[in-house]
Amino acid sequence: MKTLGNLLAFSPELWLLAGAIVVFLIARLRPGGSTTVVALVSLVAAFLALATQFKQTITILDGAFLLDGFAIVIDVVVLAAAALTLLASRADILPGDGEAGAVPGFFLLATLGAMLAASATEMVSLFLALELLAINLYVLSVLARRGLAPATAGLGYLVAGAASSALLLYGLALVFGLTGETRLSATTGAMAALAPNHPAVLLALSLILGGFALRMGLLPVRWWTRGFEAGVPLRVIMFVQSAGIVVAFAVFARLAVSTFAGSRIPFAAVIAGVAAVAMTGGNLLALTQASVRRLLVYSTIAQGGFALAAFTDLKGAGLSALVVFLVALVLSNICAFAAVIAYARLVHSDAIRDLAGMSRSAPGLAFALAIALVSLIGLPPVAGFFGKVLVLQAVVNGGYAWLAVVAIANIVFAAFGYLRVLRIAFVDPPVFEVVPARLDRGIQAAVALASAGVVFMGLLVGPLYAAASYGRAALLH
Amino acid sequence: MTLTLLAAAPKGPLDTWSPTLLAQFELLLPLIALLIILAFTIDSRRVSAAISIIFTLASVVCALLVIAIEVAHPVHLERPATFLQFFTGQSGGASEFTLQWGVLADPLAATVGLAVIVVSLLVQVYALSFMRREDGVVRFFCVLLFATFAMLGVTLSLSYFEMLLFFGMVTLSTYLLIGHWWQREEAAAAATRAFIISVIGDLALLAAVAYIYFRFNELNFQTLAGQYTGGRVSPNGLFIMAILVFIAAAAKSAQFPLHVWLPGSAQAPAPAAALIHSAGSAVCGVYLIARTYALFHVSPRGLALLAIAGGVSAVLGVLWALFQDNLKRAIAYTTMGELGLMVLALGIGAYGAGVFELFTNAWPKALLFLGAGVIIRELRTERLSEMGGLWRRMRFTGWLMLIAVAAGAGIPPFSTFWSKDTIMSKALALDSPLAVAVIAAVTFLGAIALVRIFALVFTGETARRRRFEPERIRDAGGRIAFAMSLLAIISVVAGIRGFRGRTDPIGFITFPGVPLANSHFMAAAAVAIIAVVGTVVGLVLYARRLPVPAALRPVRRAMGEGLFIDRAYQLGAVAVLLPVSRAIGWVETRIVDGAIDLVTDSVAFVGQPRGWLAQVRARQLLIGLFAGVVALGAVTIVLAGRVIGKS
Amino acid sequence: MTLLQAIPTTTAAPVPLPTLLLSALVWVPALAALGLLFFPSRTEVQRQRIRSYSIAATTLVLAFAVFMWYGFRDQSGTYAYEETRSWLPAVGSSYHLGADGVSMPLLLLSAFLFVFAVLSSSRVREQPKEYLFLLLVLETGVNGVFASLDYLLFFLFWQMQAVPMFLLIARFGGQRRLHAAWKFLAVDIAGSALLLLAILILYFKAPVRTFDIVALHDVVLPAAMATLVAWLFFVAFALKLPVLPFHTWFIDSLAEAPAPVALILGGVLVKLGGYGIIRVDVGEFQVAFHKFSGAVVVIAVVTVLWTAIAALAQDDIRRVAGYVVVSHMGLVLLAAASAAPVALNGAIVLMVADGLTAALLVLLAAAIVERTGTSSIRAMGGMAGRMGKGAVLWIFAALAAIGFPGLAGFLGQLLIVVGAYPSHRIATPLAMLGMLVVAGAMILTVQRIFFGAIPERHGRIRDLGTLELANTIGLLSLIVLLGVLPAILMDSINFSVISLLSRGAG
Amino acid sequence: MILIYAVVVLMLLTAVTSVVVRNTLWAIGSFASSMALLALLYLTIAPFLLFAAQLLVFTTVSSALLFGLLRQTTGLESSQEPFSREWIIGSAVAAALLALLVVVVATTSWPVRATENAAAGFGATLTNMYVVSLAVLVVILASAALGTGLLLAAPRGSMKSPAPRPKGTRR
Amino acid sequence: MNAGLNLILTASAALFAVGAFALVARRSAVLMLIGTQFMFFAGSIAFVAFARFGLGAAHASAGAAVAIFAGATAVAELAVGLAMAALIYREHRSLAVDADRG
Repeated sequence: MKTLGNLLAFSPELWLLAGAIVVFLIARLRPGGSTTVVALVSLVAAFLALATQFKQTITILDGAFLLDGFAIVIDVVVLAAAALTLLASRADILPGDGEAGAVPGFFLLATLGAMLAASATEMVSLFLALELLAINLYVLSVLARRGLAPATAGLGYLVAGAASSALLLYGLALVFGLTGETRLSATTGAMAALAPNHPAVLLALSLILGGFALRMGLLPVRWWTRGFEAGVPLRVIMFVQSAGIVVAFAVFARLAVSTFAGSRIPFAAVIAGVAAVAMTGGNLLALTQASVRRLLVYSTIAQGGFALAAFTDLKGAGLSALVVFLVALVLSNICAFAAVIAYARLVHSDAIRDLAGMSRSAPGLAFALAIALVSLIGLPPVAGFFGKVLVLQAVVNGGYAWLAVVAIANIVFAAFGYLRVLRIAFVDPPVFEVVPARLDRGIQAAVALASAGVVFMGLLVGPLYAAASYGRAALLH
Repeated sequence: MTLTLLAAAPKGPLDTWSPTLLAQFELLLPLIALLIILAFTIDSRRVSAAISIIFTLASVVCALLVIAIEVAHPVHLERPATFLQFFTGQSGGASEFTLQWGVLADPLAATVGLAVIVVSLLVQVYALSFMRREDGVVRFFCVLLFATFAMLGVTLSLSYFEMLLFFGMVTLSTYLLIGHWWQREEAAAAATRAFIISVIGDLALLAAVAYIYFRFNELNFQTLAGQYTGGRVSPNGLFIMAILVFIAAAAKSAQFPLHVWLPGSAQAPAPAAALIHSAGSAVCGVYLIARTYALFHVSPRGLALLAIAGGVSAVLGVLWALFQDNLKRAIAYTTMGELGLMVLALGIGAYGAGVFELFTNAWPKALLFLGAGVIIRELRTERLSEMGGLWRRMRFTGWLMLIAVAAGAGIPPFSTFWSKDTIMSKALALDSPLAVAVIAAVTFLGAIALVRIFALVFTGETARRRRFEPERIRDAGGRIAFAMSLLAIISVVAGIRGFRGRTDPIGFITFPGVPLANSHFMAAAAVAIIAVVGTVVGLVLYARRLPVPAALRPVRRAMGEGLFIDRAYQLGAVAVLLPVSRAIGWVETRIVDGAIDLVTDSVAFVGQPRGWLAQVRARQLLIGLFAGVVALGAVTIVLAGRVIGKS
Repeated sequence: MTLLQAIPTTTAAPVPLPTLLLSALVWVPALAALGLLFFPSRTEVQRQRIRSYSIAATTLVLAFAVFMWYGFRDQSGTYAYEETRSWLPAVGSSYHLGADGVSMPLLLLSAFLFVFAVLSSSRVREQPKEYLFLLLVLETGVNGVFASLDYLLFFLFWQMQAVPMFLLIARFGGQRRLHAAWKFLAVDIAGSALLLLAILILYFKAPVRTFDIVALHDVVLPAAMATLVAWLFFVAFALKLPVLPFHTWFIDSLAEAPAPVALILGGVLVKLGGYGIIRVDVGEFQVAFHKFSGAVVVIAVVTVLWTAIAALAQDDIRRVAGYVVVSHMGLVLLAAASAAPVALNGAIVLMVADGLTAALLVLLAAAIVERTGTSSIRAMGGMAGRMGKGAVLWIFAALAAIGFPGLAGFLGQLLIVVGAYPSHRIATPLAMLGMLVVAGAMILTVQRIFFGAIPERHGRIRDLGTLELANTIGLLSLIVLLGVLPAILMDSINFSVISLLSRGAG
Repeated sequence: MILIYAVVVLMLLTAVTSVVVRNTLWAIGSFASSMALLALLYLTIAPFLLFAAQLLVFTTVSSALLFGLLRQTTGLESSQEPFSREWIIGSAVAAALLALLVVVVATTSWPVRATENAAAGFGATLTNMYVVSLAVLVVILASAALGTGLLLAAPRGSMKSPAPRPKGTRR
Repeated sequence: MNAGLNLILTASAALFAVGAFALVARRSAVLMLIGTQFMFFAGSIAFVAFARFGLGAAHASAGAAVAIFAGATAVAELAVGLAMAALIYREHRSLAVDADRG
């Protein structure tokens, strides 16, 4: 009970919880109430509450949670992603969706889970926080859009997610068995004592990687990639592809730093192998897609491979690189998805070939999509470039030059595929007689903010890197 | 270097009237006229012609002053200016890279410059009324001024670099002059050919510049003249330099085998042709050799090269001239003969004589072309076989042409007699029978060729053709007559050297180490006899138009075609270069592009949408997930056991 | 950052030059492009406003460039207008700009050519906004490459020109524009990958973790590694140069791109390759580069001869121009291979001259093609009767391309030949053969296009319009100025070349 | 010890039955029984509270949920006949997983420490260290319940996915 | 080496595999969800076993806690999943995951 006072450190989460409750109440009592606004307000409140805790390190409940710099950085990213998602979400609501007033509430709960996961330093709390995030995502993916397809997709997502959680749980169990500790920070010593080729440790690593694969976006999940109005709504995908991925990597980073990096197993080598496979396979998958949404979802596999590659230099600058890369990835993904949502609003399709003439009918969106794709490729001068450069630096520092070469080859390879999309969007004659529809102001704001972030991150990369290395220092302390 | 020269310059009026200053004026005045015409875009032919003639006249005055001063004090003065100078901070070798230009004044430059500017002036006067009915008169005068400027630049240039600069300009001016009537395919083709040949020469000169600079770090003629003998370069190196310079000269002044542009130059309007052949690009090659004579002088093989090439060109030129049916082409081939003779003279060491030949030959050649212009304009044909009987109708022109022929053939006391005489005397002094024979043959055949032209044009009857009445032929008059008669007078007096002394051109233009060719009576007599005999033979042969015996027909045709050398070049270009070029194009489009396209297309192919990938279902996904975990675990465990277990 | 301060980059210039000018030179176009986004472009008036706006922007850049040029009297051969800001201290990359005699003329060239490009862009009717936006972004990329003294920054700007160029070609090009654009992109991306690889290898093999060119210069890599890096750099730049057999992308792009874009492509973009080779391979890896300069010379000579001969039978007027440009760049490569000061001076002069010449050729070719409706030389002839001014200008352009005395190219070729001969006795004459063939090809185009009888179908062809005349004559006057008074350029080039060489050797 | 053996074997047997039988009803039944056996296993090796929770909460709730679904969906035979392609693949994967896990888990000599009965502190732990986790658990369950409710509250018939006529018309 | 520990761990591994089999081989949503349950509980069994016999004895309660929490979340997921299954069943009478051929 002694550390209960620290529970105030959870004030941001509490704000989110309160916001969620309010949202649910409004949705129940006054249907049609603008719950999105409430959600946004609570997000802002959470951010302010978080801002009061900058530069602190608070240990809660003797080590169940640790609100350190890393957690704060990740929390900020998650909050931003959630806010942008909510901004963009209204444009994604179709007439047939009925009134889904409760949806923002689930978004808030998912964000809550994400933030908790970012600061969880103990197996149980970590697992639970991830589950909170996951369950709300399951609900969202079905609830946000009526229809058979979302339901089947959601069920598939749930089954796969449950399997992943089980894998994670079993892996954690093995770690627990080897160290007898559930606090991650406490496992380090015991792990370091184990043999470098201890099968159980390697198995645990494999299981945990398998458990995180889905959440890191390393799996070609189909139920996010179905036809435009049939599948899981884009805003959910957007959230999963931004906040969800960031959190997954953050949690894995905590685990890796305290558990595996400390041990003597060839952790970096395993990660490097997985990263190489992921980035190559992801690009191969992404290049062969016919719809932008699939392109983006599958390209995230490759991006996840890059992010994993940053783990090869865990003790070095890898984590800072990881954070910068993730921020760039989140911005780019959100920018791209928002642009796709907005454009789909106009032409009711997200097939790549239907982007033709985009630069004429919606130049702004085309520009946003262009810079997002360029950033996803990793070309200068936009955000993705810096993330990739830092990751490459980390990789080579970690002594995996071959991985760097693979990465560069992948960048080159990806460039062709993505510029194909750009060519269609900018060069090809239009397919649609696009009736210029007024776009929702929220999505306009989302697109503008995200694209501005992508463009100007080059300027902000210095401070961002400072923040990232602050988080890294906090994590490694 | 230049400082010492200037210090050596005699004091007195020269300080104020420095010949180099005048030479600068002489050089720049035509350019200024050109710029005025261009700047104010004057399109009135009269105004532009007036401007150009006035400025050229002023330039003539300068030239006369220069030569006067030089006659008074034959010194070598330079007025250099730095075109470009930077410092190449390499230790050793050149620590500074300097490109100089400027003007110099010495007897050689003064003499040739005078010839150039005067011929240019007269040609302009002639053209003013000759081109009256043409269009593009302003363009023509601009080009004439440009050509004059370029030619003067060549004569007054003091370093290889500047020579290269002005050689390029001469190339361009020749191109523009020949291509004046650009609507005619053959004129355009001839211009292109002349340009390409000249560019060959220019590039040879560029190579020479590179090589000489590499060896001597110096490009100034005068400075180099002292360094060739310094032993810094092996005889082979000197010979290479000589070859390069000679190629440059040959391309310009139509030495075999680079002569093919010369007959084409007959496509130019008559005044332009006159300028080109008498004081234009045709002679600047010879001038180059004369200017860089020190180089040849130290390399005997170089001199031999000159002699041989000159002799061959001379003989071929006059032979071709004999069988040429086109009036202007015939004259052009005689020019080739004369040019060969000059080179031969320089080759056998008759330095002053060669330059003197250049000087004396200029006038009759110009006169011949101008007359040919009048004749062709009146007869509206260039074919000698269609001419004849003009003596009655164009008496004045006939007389002038007669003078020109006599002067060109070397009949005493006309101009070229004296130069040929000195060349011959040098040959006799060397007593090399071959040289003597070649000179004699060239003089003889040249005389026959010139007389042939005269006879075919003026004697006999005028052939009647459709739409052409001989009655309407008018004799030359007005400015044309004026210019031509002036040229005739000069052709008469240009070579007079009855008195020895400073004004003797041979003694005037000397080269250190080359003894004066003291002409003895025998040479004079031989040349005179040969020339007269040639003239008579020519008259006898051609005045009565003997039909060529059938046996000689192929010979005639071959000679008329210039031994098909021109054809051979064209064939080479068309049959070798173009196919190669097409082959290259094929390789690029098929193979190189094919390869690149293969890459891009394959990437694009990989990038094509694949339906089945979208069909990954939950079950497959889970299978993949579990299988992946199993595989990862197994592989890592096994590998770790292998690798780390060992160590 | 501290590292960068530790390195003495600026040996104090005689006059403290105003910094931030270079940043302005680089970023003004991009800012202008962003501003462009807020212009409406519905009516023709608005489009005209957009055009004049971009003209103003580029002219401003040109004013900066000229001002810097006059201020540029630093003859110590070090970088002037240098500015260093902390950018990515973590990776040791800083925002480090600087101009020396090697880059300054090229900056000037690009500033001039972009003005001409925008001026001559009035032909682009549809979507001028997008078009000009891309063009301005392109200028930022190009100037940035010339100005950046930090490898990462260099790569960043190097990339910034790829995508706009791709879109410009693919969007506004001719018939086979997609093919050309893809080819451009393929080669460009391959080159960029090699460039990035080289930079990273250099970065990680160096004991100091910095991307700064000046700082990395003092680093001595193991010989093999240095050679590898130099090779990678060379190939990356040579692809852009372009050299055989990778020049076809350039030929196609030049033939397919709209005139102003082709102007930039042939005038500035390929010069990036030459600049990179001189700046990095010669300047930074001279010793390693010298190891394989033999191969480079072979490549250069083959390029010169091959492209020159290819130009002979080429029927597409724009392709002829392209081949001539490539041939000149081969000469530049030859000069770079013989790291002689005279030759390098010549290389830079030739690059500037060739930029202007290529621009002139491209503009005139575009004018001719636009009028005759065909780009096939065979279909032309006798055009001099219809467009006399065009004929005169084309003749001058051809002469400039030939390297005619009194025009810009002459001095460049002269210096290259004179400077390269001592180290390459056989290659240089061969290259001169190439020059000869180029001369033949150019003069043949003059004859084929303009001379001869006037065909009837060209009856209603107009001569060059005022705008075209203004552009071409402006370019021509620059060419003549450079040819007659090369000193204005050479003075400051040379010192930088010397210091470059001495640094490279040391 | 024997007891443990028996319980384990029985649990596995019932589990296997539950996943292989064709009749869903039987499957659920055997699932419930395996849950109960799991509770027994806990009873032998874990604090009592866990046994209780397992037996009372999890088993019953999950079975209840399953039965509820079954009631809604009028329990049906799965059309899937045994030893189909899916079965073979599945068993292969499962076997591989099993092999890996068993090999590793069974061959590893897990570190052991002298054990003392720590069951006393169990409740304290739950309320001290895991208080936040408890809260989170509550939130999880709440949101799951809420989600389930909202999902099932979806009006019937409106399931047809809405496809508004595209504004754009293909050229 | 502790016989009981390894026995129970082996059992949990087997349970895990059984669940995996259900997930991979069965098409019915109900059975797949049952499979996920098995996998979850396999994990918690392992936790409990470690807490009982292994090093975890120091935090014996932790193992149990994990078991409880994991079970609870498993049930929660089960609930949501069943709701989805019911939703799908309403649409077309099948409990198959990926029933649609989209």
